[in-house]
Amino acid sequence: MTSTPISAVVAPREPTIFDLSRPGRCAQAQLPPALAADIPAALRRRRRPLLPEVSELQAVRHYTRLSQLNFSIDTHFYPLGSCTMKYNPRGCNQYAMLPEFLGRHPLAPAVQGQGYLACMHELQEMLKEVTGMQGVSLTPMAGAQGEFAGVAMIRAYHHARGDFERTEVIVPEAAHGTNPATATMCGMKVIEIPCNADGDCDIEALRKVVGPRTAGIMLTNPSTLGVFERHIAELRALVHDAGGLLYYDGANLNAILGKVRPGDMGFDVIHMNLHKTFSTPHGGGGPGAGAVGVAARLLPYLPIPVVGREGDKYRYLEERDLPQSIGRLSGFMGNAGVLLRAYIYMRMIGREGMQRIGEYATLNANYLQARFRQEGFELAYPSRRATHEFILTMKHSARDLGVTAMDFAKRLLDFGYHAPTTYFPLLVPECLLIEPTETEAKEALDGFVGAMVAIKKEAAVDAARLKGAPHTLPVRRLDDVRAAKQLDLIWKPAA
Amino acid sequence: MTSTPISAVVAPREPTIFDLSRPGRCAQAQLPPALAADIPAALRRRRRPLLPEVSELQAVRHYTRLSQLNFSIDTHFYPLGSCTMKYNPRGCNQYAMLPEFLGRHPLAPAVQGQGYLACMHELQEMLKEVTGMQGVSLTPMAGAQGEFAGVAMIRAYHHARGDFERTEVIVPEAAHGTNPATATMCGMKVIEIPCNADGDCDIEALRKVVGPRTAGIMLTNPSTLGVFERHIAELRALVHDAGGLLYYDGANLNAILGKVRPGDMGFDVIHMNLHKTFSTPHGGGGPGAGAVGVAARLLPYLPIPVVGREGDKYRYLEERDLPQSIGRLSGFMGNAGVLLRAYIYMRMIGREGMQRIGEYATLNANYLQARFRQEGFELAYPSRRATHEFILTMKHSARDLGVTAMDFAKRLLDFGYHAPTTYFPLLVPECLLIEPTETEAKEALDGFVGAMVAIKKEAAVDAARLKGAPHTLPVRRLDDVRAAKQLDLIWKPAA
Amino acid sequence: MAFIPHTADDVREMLDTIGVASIEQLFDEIPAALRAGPLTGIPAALSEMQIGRLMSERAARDGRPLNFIGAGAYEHHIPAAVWAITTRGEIYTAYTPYQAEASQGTLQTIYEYQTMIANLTAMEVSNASLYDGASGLAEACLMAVRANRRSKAARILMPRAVNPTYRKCVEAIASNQGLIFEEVPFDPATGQTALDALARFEGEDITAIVIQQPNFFGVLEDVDSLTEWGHAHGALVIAAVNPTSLALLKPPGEWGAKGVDIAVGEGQPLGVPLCSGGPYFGFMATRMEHVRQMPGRIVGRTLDLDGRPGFTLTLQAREQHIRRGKATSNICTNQGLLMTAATIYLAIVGPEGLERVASASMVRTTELASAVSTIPGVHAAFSAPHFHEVLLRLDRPVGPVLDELAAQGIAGGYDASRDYPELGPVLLVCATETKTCDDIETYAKALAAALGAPRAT
Amino acid sequence: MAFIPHTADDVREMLDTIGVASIEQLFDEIPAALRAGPLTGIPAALSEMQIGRLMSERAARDGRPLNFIGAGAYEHHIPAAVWAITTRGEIYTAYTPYQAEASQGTLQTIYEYQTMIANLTAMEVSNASLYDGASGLAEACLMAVRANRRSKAARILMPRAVNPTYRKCVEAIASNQGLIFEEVPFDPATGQTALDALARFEGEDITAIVIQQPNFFGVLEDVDSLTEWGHAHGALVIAAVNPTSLALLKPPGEWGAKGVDIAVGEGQPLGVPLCSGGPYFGFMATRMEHVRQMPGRIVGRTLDLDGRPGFTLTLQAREQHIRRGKATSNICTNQGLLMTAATIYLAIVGPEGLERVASASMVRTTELASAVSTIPGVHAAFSAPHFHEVLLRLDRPVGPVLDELAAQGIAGGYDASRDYPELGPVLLVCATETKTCDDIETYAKALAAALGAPRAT
Ligand SMILES: Cc1ncc(COP(=O)(O)O)c(C=O)c1O
Ligand SMILES: Cc1ncc(COP(=O)(O)O)c(C=O)c1O
Repeated sequence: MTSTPISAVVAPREPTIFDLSRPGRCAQAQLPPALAADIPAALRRRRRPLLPEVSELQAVRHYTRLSQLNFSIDTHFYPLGSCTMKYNPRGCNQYAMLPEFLGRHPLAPAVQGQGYLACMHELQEMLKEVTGMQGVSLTPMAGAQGEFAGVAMIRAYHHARGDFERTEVIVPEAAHGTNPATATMCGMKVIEIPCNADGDCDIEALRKVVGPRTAGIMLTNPSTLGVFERHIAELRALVHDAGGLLYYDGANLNAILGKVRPGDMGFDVIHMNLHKTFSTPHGGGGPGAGAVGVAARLLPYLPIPVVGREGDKYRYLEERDLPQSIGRLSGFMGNAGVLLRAYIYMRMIGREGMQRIGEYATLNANYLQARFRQEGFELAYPSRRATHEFILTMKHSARDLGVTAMDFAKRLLDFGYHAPTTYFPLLVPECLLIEPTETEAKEALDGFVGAMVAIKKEAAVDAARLKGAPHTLPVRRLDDVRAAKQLDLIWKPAA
Repeated sequence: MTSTPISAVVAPREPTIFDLSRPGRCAQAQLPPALAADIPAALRRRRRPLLPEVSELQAVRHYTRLSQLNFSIDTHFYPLGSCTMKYNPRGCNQYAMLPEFLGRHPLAPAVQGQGYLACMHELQEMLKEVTGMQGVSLTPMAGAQGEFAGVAMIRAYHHARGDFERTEVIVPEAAHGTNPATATMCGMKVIEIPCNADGDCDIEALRKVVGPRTAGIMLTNPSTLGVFERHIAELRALVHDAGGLLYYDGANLNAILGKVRPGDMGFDVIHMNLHKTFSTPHGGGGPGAGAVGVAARLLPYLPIPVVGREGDKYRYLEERDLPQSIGRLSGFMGNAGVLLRAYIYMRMIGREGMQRIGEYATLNANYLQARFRQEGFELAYPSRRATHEFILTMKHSARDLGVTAMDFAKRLLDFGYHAPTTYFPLLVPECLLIEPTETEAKEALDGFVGAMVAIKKEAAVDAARLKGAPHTLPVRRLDDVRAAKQLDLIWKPAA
Repeated sequence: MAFIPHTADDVREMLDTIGVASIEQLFDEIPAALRAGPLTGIPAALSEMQIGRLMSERAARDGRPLNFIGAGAYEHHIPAAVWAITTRGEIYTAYTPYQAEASQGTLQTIYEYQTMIANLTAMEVSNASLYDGASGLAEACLMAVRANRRSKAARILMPRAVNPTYRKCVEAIASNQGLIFEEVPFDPATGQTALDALARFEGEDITAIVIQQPNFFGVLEDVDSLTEWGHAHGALVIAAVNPTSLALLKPPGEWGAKGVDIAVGEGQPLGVPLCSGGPYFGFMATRMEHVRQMPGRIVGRTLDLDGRPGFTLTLQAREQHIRRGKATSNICTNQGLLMTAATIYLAIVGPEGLERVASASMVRTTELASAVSTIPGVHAAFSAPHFHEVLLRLDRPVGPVLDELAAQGIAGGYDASRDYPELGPVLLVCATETKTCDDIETYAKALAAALGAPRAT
Repeated sequence: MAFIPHTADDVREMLDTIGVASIEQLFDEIPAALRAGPLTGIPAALSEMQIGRLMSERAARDGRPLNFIGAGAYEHHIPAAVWAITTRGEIYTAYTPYQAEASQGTLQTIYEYQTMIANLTAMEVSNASLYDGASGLAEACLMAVRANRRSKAARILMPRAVNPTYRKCVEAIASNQGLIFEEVPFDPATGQTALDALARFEGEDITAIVIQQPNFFGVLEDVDSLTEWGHAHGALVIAAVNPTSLALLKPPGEWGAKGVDIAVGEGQPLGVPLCSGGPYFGFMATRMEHVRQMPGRIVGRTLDLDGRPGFTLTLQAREQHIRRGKATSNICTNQGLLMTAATIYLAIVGPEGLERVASASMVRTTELASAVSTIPGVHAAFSAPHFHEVLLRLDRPVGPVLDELAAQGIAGGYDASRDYPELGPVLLVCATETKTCDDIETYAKALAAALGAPRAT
């Protein structure tokens, strides 16, 4: 008797929605009445767009099945460093999606939005409190746009003082890619400075580049190296003395909530990733929310709208209220629904919770770091405490066995763990940036260490299995080079 | 190099929630304030119940992962005969779950429920229209309870006329198990009659048993053999002439919607499975809703409450309104939320849609039947049209190859199809009862036939593979005998 | 065509394959005389958008009153995660796990549920749900008749303090099989079932006795004595319990010397929305010795062909699809989705959370009782300790008072004088953990106003 | 501890493993001088129940007005399935698909989305979303500067009829890089961008021209002529389009002889709720020749080790995490969830549904315009054909009229005189397929009443 291979009958990968489409099929219950619109012939579309023609069931089944192909917080431990993949409380979603909130038009009069605006105003106040800043604008739609707002405010500040020479932004080499990209978008020149062997900024290098052209410095703290920058006082003095301002990339705020406040430390501006620290959903790539907080001297430049309060009435502060504002960064006021989720989360966490988050995120990271040390893994900064995250380097395994950080990452998927961030920050070779977050239980951390240990053993005896990983996912390792060379970016009907 | 088997690292089956539990862990955001209740010592619980102590993330992740282990309409073709596994429109769920509906207490005064009651009254009216009956009660909570209400009404009817001798209920042998079970629950004696080779009731057999002890007959039409009973007129005459009433098991109403109406055909009472024909969710086993419709002579006996209308006001009709009612079958008025979903579905389908459902359900079943015939499968009733479902028998494959209907069913799972109903009705050997429903596209049907053909081929060359199926699911074939012999019904902590 | 995917081409090909000219021809076996006309009474189809608007308008008509009604259905906070998960397609649109291998999610959830119910009630086994609490009690009575082999009478003692709707429902269902229910009165002072009234059944054949804890008045019964009496007289003991209360109260498995025989109850308080009365679910637990008499589905853990654990329906020989007319019940479709919600609810709140829900509800109701007790003409009807409901005696008919409260957006309680005319005007009120001190104050003010009575403070 | 699972035992074991005595010690690298005090300004924690109640109260304060505002965000019916699926945990709680093999669901969805956007706009490629329509237009302008190698000027023609907020946003973002925007006036009679006003740019270095279709007034532009003018003058053409309108209107890829170079727009109308302005998403499509200048993520189909197809992020060398200061944009997190909703929306409504949404919206707005045209003092401001918005000229200031409508539960339109003082009191109104004839009648009556004008009928 011959045996058909089992893999041949594993449910096939899901076809595209276009493969499921048949001319003339449609989800009738979703059609509004057929009314004839009168459009001048020259402006009329000639051929219907090629959109899927499927039944409602087909659409539901298709996207349900596709969703099952994902790893996510709700299904897997997801220690993606720098991304703070913590539990997204379902209550935040439920209450942000109350019909009144969903149905409110952004330009509806303020009287029809006092409930919503009250939440936004309180959110601004809470963010001021946790950062120690003097003013907050909620409008930036993600971290990168928050950075943009920050650098644009720095620029506006200098310009307002008649200082047009400050065209340089200093960025430590460990910075997230958005920092230099943002500086460029703001028309600034990026000046990189190195970090030292312990992960702190190289103060001597900073001293060399700082000067009258310095608009400011963008500092991520805890840095992307997973350590707390210990020279903030020197750094601040150097930059402020030179007339530059200090930008705080607060994407890693989770680690320091309630422990230090950027405002107290003398920073002039900060952006926060509400989708990280304040646990709004990551949605397969977004949305985010990148609220900015500023010190007093940058208040006039905050992006609009900002929510103002007069007595017990709330309204947007706009052009006439903030004439020096850097302006508008979105069509309305940013990712309102994300802000609602952050607001709900912060209220549920409350004062004490806000303090605990950083503590337990730090505990989890340090515990994992300690466990990895015990198991003989190599830490990028062995002399340092972990913050909310830390870095392993696989450089020895890469050199000795040809098994790279990428191979570990892919093999982890087979064990049911999402991989840490790989090859970031760029300056640590073969690195894995691991951020467990405070919402994971000890057992999940132990399981993860167990998987890494098993993979390390496997690397010694069966490197090929790692290089071929993953083996148990809907696809095996994908050919990225082919993807970039033979671009196939949209579905086309078979010729 | 040794190679670890891949299956060893497939994500393990999900542990139980109790395995995840740790003393003292809890989902704090879900706790109401701690208040000290004053309970007499003798009535106080001594030990806390052993309930899971997990974080909210753990609970969410656990049940999300568990859900992924299921086949369902939203993920798979699910041709489970007699169950009408059609698409459950998401709109029905969304609008039935509006906060006002969810929050309404069942005993709230009618003034605080006019919206809800209006829906229920209209639902009653629509069900009267599709069945041709004179009155409807929505209160039974599933088909079986609808049957109970029906037989109890028949009993009450005879008793009210002083006729206490009618203690027998005639049930064709092809009937669903709930029919005889219901008759017993109503204190009746079950008299079985056979079906003939074409699947119709054996009228001669009926003639022999019908008489002064006959309370009624319970007829499923289309019968569970997947055919339309052709002798309804004779059957009705026989039973009515003998003083018995006719009960219509309307679980298979989907097939005949808009084609025939049980009321027109002379039936005295019908139950409908709203969770089948009217597409409310099956929820992994329920809830259902088993509304009953009655002819004029049974109106006084309808189970309460029924929704009444006076002008533009609605209220429940209760004991004082229907003093002869068989009474109450639930704590309030049955599965209200299910009824809302059925109401929404019926309004979305509308008059024309109501007619189309039966047509396309029948088209799909007959197409599948024709395709199976082409592919050399054996039909249980080859001379008959399929209704919304039909039966294949695997008796030859069982005899010649030792490959049973069960083996086909289990192997289908590997191909990504839920199995048809197996071994029901009991009187067709090695049967598969297949109900595709109208919401499946032709491609799904073709794919299903393709899988069955592939399995049939496999049966000839590799019967062992079928007997070992499924191979690709979270578990392989389960030992039911062991389950019943070594009862393990609740989780216990390791000793 | 709403929810029908067929294109004209599909239909043509399918008809060709079948070998008929039209869909109509597929119905040619139906005798012409039986054919129906068009369904003119059904309104034309609405799009999802239209029905959405209609339902929103209807919902708005119902409003969102501040609710103080209990009487068998209780407003508790439901964590958002419960229904976010319960309505996932894989749960919402699956059916009874007939194909165990393709339903491990549902089956394991049921196994976990069975464990939770067994642990909550301190019983040995649980089924996978019944329709609701009321019909569950009927099933328990029928089961007791089967399980109590020593009794021939099919005679069950039913306290008058048991939820009146439950009593009606049990009657409607079980009387068909000839069961006889004997009413046991309550003590008019305490509201507890009158132990001394049992004397009249001394020496008779009693099949079972029902004990509801708390009883319909929210009053705590002397469950130990009642249980002992039942067992001493050869009766099985059936407990009908509020599951939330079991976080604080002695579980039925520990009543008396050896615990009750069957425990049932309304599962709604465990994560199921009020929703005008359903869908809810009934739970039932029993001792292992009676498991084969239990109605409803049961899941067991077993092994697969590779020796790995998995879950499957078991003891199906009790059920209608196997045993037909001899089954333990006719139940088939049960309340799986609600049971799933309850399982997730219990997992999320845990033992600590359930205890807090129970005690906060109890305390709030006490606060409510004391707030209204200052209103002239309002008195607590009974003296025994309460769980989270209390019966108030008013000095005038309850109906108009409730109407008055309704007009102020308050669902003010249940008019129990309908069921207990002997008590005069009595109002059953309930406050759960969802009620704040302000809510209670609002209620007390509104009640005082409705009674035209200035509150003494 | 809310959302923190650690038991006291866990903490002890973990600290032991680390080798510290307390959690506090883990922060010992932070210089003491920098340490913060307690966060007294943050209120104490609320339970989910409490925040739920608070949010419901706040939502109730906002109410549910009957909405006739458009002005860049449009109320359309969203099929229930869209968000039921979009909020599934596997979608809602995943992140950017860096690990392609563990993110095929997200990646394939993006690939399907890219296809839909490319087909809708009749362009060759699409990215995986930008923040919103306004910032998307800014990105398009920056991209045009990179892509138009022949132009040195970084000078962009921006019609005054383009959404004023878009113009402000583009200015705020792009002016930092020195882009110059030249305003092109509109014809005060038709409301269309004045073609003859372009004459003054004849012979100058123009990098790109922006065309919004329909423009802010809902007016349909002569897109062919504008496109031709742009291309004839060496400018790239940037289209800002309403995606719903593309079901009926000539897509940007077919404007003029060879279509536009970059098409962007606000994706909100495709299944995204209004929600006070976000989260929405911006879409962007372009020609293949410009793909390497496009900002944002892009997904491609490729093969795996076994030669089977799969999806992955591609052309990442454009992005900040690879190219850093030289990236096409700083965008990282985008609007994945909304793009997913839009993909599901488009799959469900399909080409037929989208066409019906568009035409019903157009017809309803025409009906609205004609209903209010009978009110004395109300006139259509422009003569050119409209899509689903129309600018009304009133005989008195708009603000108080809107206040009056708000008091009657109507969100009555957008006061465009704020942005176009030269037009006097003008009100931009919109009716979509969600509005019935009754709604329009309600609006007309309320408007007439607000204007104190009896309607001539
Ligand atoms: C350190 C750091 N800075 C900035 C960002 C950019 O934030 P966003 O992705 O929200 O634009 C990130 C997020 O990935 C980050 O980790
Ligand atoms: C023919 C028939 N009758 C009755 C029933 C019983 O319905 P329910 O499961 O809702 O109790 C069913 C459902 O399985 C059925 O198919």
